[in-house]
Amino acid sequence: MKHTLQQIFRSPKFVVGFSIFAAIVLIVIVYPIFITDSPLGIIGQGTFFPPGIYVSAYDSLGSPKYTLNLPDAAAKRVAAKLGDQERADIRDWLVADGIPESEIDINNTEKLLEQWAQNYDPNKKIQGMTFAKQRYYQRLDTSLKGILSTEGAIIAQKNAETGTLEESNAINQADYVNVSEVASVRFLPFGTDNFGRDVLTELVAATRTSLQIGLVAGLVATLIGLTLGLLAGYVGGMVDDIINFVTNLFIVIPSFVLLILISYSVGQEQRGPFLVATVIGLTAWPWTARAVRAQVISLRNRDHVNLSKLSGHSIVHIILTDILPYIASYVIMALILQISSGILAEASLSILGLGPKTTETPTLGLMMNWAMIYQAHIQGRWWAYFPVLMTIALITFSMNLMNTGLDQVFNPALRD
Amino acid sequence: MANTMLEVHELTTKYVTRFREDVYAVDHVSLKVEEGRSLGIAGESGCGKSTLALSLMGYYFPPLHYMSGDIIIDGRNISGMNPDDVRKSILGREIAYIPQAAMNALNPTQKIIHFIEDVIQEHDMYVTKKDIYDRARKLFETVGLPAEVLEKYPVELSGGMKQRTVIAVSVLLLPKVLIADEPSSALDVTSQKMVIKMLKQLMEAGFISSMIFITHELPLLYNVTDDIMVMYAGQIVEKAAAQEAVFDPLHPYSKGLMGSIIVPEKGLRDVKLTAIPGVPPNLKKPPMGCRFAERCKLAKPECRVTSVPLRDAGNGRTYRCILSENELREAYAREASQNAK
Amino acid sequence: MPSEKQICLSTSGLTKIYGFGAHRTVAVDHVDLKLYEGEVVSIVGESGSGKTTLAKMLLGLISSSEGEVYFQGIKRDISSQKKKQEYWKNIQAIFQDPFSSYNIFNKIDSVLLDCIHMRGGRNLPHAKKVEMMTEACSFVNLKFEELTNKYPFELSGGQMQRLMIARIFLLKPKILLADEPTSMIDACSRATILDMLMQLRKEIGMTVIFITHDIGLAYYVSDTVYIMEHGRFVEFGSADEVILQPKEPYTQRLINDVPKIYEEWDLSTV
Amino acid sequence: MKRSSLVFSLLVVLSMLLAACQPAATPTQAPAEPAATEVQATEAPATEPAATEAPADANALPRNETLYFNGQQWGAVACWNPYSSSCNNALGIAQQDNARVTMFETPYLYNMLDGKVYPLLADGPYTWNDAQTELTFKIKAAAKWSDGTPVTAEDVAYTWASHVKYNTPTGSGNKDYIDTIEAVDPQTVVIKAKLDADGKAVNPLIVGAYVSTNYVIQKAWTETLEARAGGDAAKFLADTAEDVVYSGPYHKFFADETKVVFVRDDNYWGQDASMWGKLPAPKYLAHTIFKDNAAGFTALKAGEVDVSQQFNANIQDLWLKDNLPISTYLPDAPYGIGASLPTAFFNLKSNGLDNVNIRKAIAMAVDYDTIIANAMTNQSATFTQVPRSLMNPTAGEQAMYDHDTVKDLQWAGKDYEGAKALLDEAGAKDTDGDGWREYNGKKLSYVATCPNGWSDWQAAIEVVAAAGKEIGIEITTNYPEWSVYQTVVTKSDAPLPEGYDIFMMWSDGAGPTQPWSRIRKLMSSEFNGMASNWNGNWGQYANPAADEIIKAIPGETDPAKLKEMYTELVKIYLTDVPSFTLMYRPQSFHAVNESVWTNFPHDGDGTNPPVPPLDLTDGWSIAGLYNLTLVK
Amino acid sequence: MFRQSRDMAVHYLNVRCRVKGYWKYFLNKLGWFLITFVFAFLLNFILPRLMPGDPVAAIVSRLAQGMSNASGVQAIYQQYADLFGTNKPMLEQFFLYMRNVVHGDFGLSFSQYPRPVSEVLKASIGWTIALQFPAIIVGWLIGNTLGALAAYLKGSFDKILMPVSIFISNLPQFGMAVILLVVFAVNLKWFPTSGGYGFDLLPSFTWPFIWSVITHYQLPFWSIVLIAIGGQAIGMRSMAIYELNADYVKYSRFMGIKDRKIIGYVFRNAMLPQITGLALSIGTMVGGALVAEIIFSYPGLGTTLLNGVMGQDYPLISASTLIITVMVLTANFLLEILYGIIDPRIKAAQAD
Repeated sequence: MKHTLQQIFRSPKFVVGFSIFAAIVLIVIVYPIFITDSPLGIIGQGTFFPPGIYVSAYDSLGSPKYTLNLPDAAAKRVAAKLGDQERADIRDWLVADGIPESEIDINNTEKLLEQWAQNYDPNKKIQGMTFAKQRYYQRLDTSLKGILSTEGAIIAQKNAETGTLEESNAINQADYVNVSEVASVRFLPFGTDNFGRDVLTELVAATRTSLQIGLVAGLVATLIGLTLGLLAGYVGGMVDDIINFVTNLFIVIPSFVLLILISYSVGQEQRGPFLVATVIGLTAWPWTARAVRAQVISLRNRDHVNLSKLSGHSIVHIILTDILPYIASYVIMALILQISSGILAEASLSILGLGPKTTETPTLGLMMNWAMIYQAHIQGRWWAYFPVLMTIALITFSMNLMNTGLDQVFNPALRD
Repeated sequence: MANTMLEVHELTTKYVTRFREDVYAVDHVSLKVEEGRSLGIAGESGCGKSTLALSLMGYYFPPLHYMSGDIIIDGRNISGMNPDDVRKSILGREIAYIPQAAMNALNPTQKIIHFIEDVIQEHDMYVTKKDIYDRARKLFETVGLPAEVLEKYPVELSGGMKQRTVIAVSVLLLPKVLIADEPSSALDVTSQKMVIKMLKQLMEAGFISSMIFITHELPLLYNVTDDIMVMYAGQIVEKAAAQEAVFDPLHPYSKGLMGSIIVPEKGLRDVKLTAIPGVPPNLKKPPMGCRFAERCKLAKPECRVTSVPLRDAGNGRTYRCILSENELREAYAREASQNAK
Repeated sequence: MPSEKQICLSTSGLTKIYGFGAHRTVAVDHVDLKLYEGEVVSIVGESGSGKTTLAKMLLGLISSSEGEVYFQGIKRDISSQKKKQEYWKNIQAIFQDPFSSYNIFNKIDSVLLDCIHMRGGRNLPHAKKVEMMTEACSFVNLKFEELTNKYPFELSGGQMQRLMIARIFLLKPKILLADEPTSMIDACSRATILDMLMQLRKEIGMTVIFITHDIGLAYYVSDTVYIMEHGRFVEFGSADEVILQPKEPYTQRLINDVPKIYEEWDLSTV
Repeated sequence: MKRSSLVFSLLVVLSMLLAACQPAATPTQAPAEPAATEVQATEAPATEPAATEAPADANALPRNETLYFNGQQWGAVACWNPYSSSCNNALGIAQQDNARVTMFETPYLYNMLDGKVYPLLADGPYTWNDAQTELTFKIKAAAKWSDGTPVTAEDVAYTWASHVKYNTPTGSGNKDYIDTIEAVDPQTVVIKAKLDADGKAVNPLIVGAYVSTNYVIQKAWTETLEARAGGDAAKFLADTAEDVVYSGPYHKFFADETKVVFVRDDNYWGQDASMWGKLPAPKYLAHTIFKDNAAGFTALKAGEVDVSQQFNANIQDLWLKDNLPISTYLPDAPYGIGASLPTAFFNLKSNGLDNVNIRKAIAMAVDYDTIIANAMTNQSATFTQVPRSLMNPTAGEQAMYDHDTVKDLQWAGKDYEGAKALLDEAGAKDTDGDGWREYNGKKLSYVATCPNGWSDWQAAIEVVAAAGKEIGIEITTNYPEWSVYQTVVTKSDAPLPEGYDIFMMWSDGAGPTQPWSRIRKLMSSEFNGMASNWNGNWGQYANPAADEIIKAIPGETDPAKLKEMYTELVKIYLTDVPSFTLMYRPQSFHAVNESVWTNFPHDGDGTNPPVPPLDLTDGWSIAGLYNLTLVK
Repeated sequence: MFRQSRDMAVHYLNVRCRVKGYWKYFLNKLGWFLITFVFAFLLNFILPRLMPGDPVAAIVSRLAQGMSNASGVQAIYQQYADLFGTNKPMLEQFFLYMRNVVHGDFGLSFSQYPRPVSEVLKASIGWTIALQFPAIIVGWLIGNTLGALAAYLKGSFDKILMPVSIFISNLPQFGMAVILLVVFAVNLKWFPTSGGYGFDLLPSFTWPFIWSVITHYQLPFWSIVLIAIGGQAIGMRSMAIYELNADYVKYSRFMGIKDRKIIGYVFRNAMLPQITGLALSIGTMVGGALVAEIIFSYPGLGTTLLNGVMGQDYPLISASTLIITVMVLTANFLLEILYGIIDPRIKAAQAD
């Protein structure tokens, strides 16, 4: 046993796979200890906040202010709103308005803005200009207001009694706050999703659920497959013929079709993660059954089994001690494959909206499904779906890698 | 004196296990086979017989590695040659090989004739398919194989037939040396006999100039080859003419080996079979002295520390023991008389 | 001479058919066999002759399609696990491949312990068990202390097969079925195994059935030889009779085709 | 040597891969090339010269002659039969409040922006007799069928007769209100309303709506169809009607699993000065069949869609981030005109939900701003902008009730303290200290539900559930499949089962009978007891006072009186809280891409009457098709 | 052992012709094919009908929106329940179904009423076949080539390429589709994002249209291919390593045959069992490919089936799952037949 383990851990493939998998499991276990937020808690009003550090704007008003005279601050401020594109657009509008192009210098910010302020009329219709463009200029006009101002901003609060605004604070352009001194800061490494939930927290919880689903699906499939495979292989005869027939039948009929039909038949309200896992397991057993059966048949006539019989051991004893240990490595490999394909199956089902119901915990597939429904992939909100995809891929990849490693250890023909 | 077809000088090869351990399975082996003669190699499993057979081909691929020594075929030293040249000009043409379990030696999805085409075209690119077919049919008819076999797939042939086909294919290019590694051990006795008969015919008809035959079945070896070489733990321990090797072995190991022969012949039931206790040494760490010393009844303390060279006993006979011929014979006689009591 | 002895094991019309329809094969075809107590019998056949199937039927490891097995003149009943266990106290086996005869996951002593337990020694004190095992091991020239806590793959083939004999030593069955016990063993160790078997037989008065393809071996060890071809016995009789003066053409061919060393091996007769 | 040859073969494989990618690396430029081969007119009506039908390239739709839609047609067209409502022919057939008039036409067009109807096939406004029992209108003399024959009053009458005869949805839906439709002369139609015991029309409002919601179908063709069906109603409705005669400006050009294309009828009668005076701008109307919103959204982004009627999350990104020439009706959130009120219904028989205070507490605690921001990505007015009532956010409806009267009853949401106070008042307190309140000794625990896959609703329901937690009421969510959900919810002849304590359904949008019809469906008890209730009031609320007002409104013509009645209904609704609106939803989503076409309707576009943002196909919005111009 | 039960199946069918070799193999496979078909047929009928909810109500819901009168809705409900026969006993429905299917009539679609199911399927099946089978075959070919190369070249090729292809094939199918979509269609704009052909084209046999079909084909195609590669490569690598250790390789080498030629033998021999592997995994692959179709809005059975499921369209679900199953079974059958023809071992195994 120890020897085998040593051998296994000498296989680089297994070690890499195991490390990835262990890291994922570790994160899943450790993360909730530190971040105790509910994974389904809606914290954002709005969808898909990009990843980053969120500093409470309100709290930052009250935080100690530091004056930093950074030379390029003003330039940056202007550049953020008045880039090359905007300058060219302004020129276009001005030209369309009848100002000779020669009089426009798009690099002279002050002059350009002055010309703009003087000439721009939001209600003026320019021939051939689309409505979208008109609105663009209106927005541009608004955003450019006060862009060159050197004054600070005044914060006023409403007097509850008189209803008048009273200055409570003023901010200069050179005022800065230190993020660590702002009372409320939240780091969202993967931003938020369409529900305004913290993607990372959700992802960790989803990974856990998906791993559980995979585990249950894998165990169900392996248990059924193992039982049937053992029965078919060891008992043989008619039992074998029947089991084998059913196994082959289920191998040929596309399991995904079955999965869709069964999942739908079950109905969403019944579809807890556990049930979905069981259904996946119920459609995935034939491969294991087949592998086990083949192994058992080759073992059944081995002399050590015969000898065990001659030593008066019962069938149960023989299966447990003379058959199972021999196929254990295959069964473990099959289990690993079943777990990873269970995770994939859940994800695929969820994409179709046939996955587990959302109410209590997220799953990787559901996260993916929601991101797709809210078009995260098309709108470039990579943080809502890409980490999910990568997690799925890493889990299945690590498991397959472990499996390949194991295969090389247990299957001498594959040793290089 | 006849031409020397194969001469091997101090050949040492090793194979590397999965755990990167070196196993010296052929350790400074020298041998010589003359034209028209056959040499048998005997020994227990794990003694290096098969590795020797592979090593003699002069073409190495992992896990087998060439270490030192020379292989000279008909005067041509092939051990320094570029492997690709060996493959092109030596393999199949100068030296041919019949593998252990020849049943599986043919590509299952290829018709025999197509394999023959591949083999011949590898050495002669310009020969036409028709010529190849004619040549193969002629050969097959000569060795008593039906020509239909050529158009068949290996799976359609019986085990004995397959084996004989492999032999026929191996001698297609009239090799100077044929190395047969247990070619008949997986066959029933009748097929085995046919295979042996065929090999003998091939030798007689000159299809092959010389042969090395490897088996653990001593009675078979006795009937097939002119000389017998006994291998133990990667080394040659004795070489003698077949008659002498079987009935008058010198080396204690050979003696034990020959004493364990069982044949269904009169008198067998009265013979007491000899047994050699113990197991061969681990070749990853071979003992420094005589490799047989651990199991030898006649071993002396110095056997375990000094390596023993091969000794010449005349008539081309050699053995590897510190005891002289006479000492050995005496010891055997003593033992026999003890048993008789 | 054998007729004076008691019949130990016999069969009538024992048959085994595998498969059905187009795949129907008759492995053993109405075999009648009589074994006398204390006798050494060889069943000789080439591969595919049905000898191993016959052996398994005799052992009760597979059921027969037709025919009966009689043990000590009484029809054998192995319908339940318990009855099987009873039967197996009387008949035991040594198999061809020592490497596959062991459960590689169990330590070696478990094989011997099983035997003690089977002979009703489950409740013996540990020391007693060790003593019995040590005795069995020393019978086959093995040191029990060196074997404890070892796994089968740490032994050589010869050692493993010897341990199998030690097992028989502990079990002391009436009949031992040895299915090619030496074919995977090197020639030098073969003698040891055979010697031990014969000695054991003498000691506990077993009947020994050798299943072998090696006609020489059969001749060497047995009193009676059965020649088997295509599931049937083609010839049987005392070893000298069958081997030295075979009557049936099949037997003659078989003996003729085996390489000899004392007589000439006639290559022309193929 | 051998190694290099293997490396070579690897390179071959790789280059194969690359080669396979390469051809596609150049984008499709196919349509630009005028590769005129064979003319493949799928359908060329016999009466018209085929030449006008053939596009320059039979295989391609010239981009600058085609207007592309998305979001209406989901799946292949099943038939062209205007009597059937299951043709899945979204671009062609939709008899609804804002009837789709691309292929078939209604006598009048409803304009949701000003609430008025404008004549289409009809000539001038319709008139009621004094008793409000007979509605009369004339058919335009210029109105013609596609086969060239004039549209007559007889066609209108026969259409109604067929609807009744074959029990079509239109027939069975209106026969309780319309008695007969008669052709007085070839131009004049009289609709006689069904009368109640008092001799008054049962519902003049619905009778009036008929003329703008239902098509006129040619009598001659209907007779052909009848002959084909042999009087069998099922056959009559299942007929694919490829030969149908229509009066509208467009008809079938091509349809398969991937798209539907309509082509303009250049002989369309509407180019007569008495109607539009010209033909609509696009020669083709095409609707690619997308599998989901994401695909439709991508196409809109890529300029493959001109008019998008689907929910596009975060639509503003298209112009703010991607700088695309895409715009919506309004420049800023909510981007469109809300018309319907997706509503959460209470199961009024659940423990605690029979208490109005608990209902109201839940409704007050819900964070509507989050629903609107997250579920609708701000494409709904907030309840601060448009305070809750029974009216949709259009100006017309908003003016129909007295805002000040109900001001104190309207809540904006997320009012946890107020909700808690109400709960305490109702006697729902946490007595066992588990954090959840009890009422009548039982924990307040509800299931909030909506159909699975209806993503914006699901998102909204999640927020509702979150509100429960804030006020000590356990609310879990559940999303049954639609097939199950609808069976349960529409069964109004029995109490709702467990798991349906708070559930979402739709409400009516904008139309000629609104807001009356919407209010009726939200509050009227007339639907209670129906085994299959597809109308509304699924929470089975009953209030005789409300019922009475609802019944009275259709017959009322005095605007002041009406306002009073509507205000009263709003008051009852906000007091009793039988259900609560979660957001506003537009009648149609309306986003346009101006990369090819421009001059789409938008807020303040100067059209008079204003063209509503209804995809340029529904009701008065079809006028927009005549205003389109190509981008220069 | 797989064969054994197929044999049984054949015997139950009383196919006892005394045929030799290949014919026997063929009949075995055919018998197995037919029996599987019967079971699949049964499952296809039963499973969709176990779904909860009332399909007729769903149709009525579409019709009844905007209807303000109560009795009207009731009447329509009854009308459609009668039409679809959902109120008949299950057994009667089954026999009716069976009779119709024999005549090639799958009934009317519930969700796309009044379209017949056969018409709905006719429109989508071609797309699926044209997409999936070439993709699966190409994936198989590339995967096998890579696997064999990995087995032969070992070293860095094996150590880098294999993990990469394993990683790729461990992406979920939809994940691969999404990534390709985002990278090549949305960002790089090399390929169109959705549909089977250009949004501005109509089907015809002209170059622009065919070209458009080809460009639209690429992403869905490669999303299936890339996923298929990894699994096949792993399988092939194992098979090839196994074959490389076979006796005939050693013998061929010693007969002086070039390594390249030997690799040819090994490829061929390792490839043959992979054909059975392909046959068996087609079922799994098709499932994943259906999801890929959905992501790319590619016309085909994937979306048809999904719409059927969502619309509770029994006839459509039954028919499309039946068609998928039949397609998979047929592909299976054809592959096995092909296998029997090109692998001489089969003939020999059957002849004894």
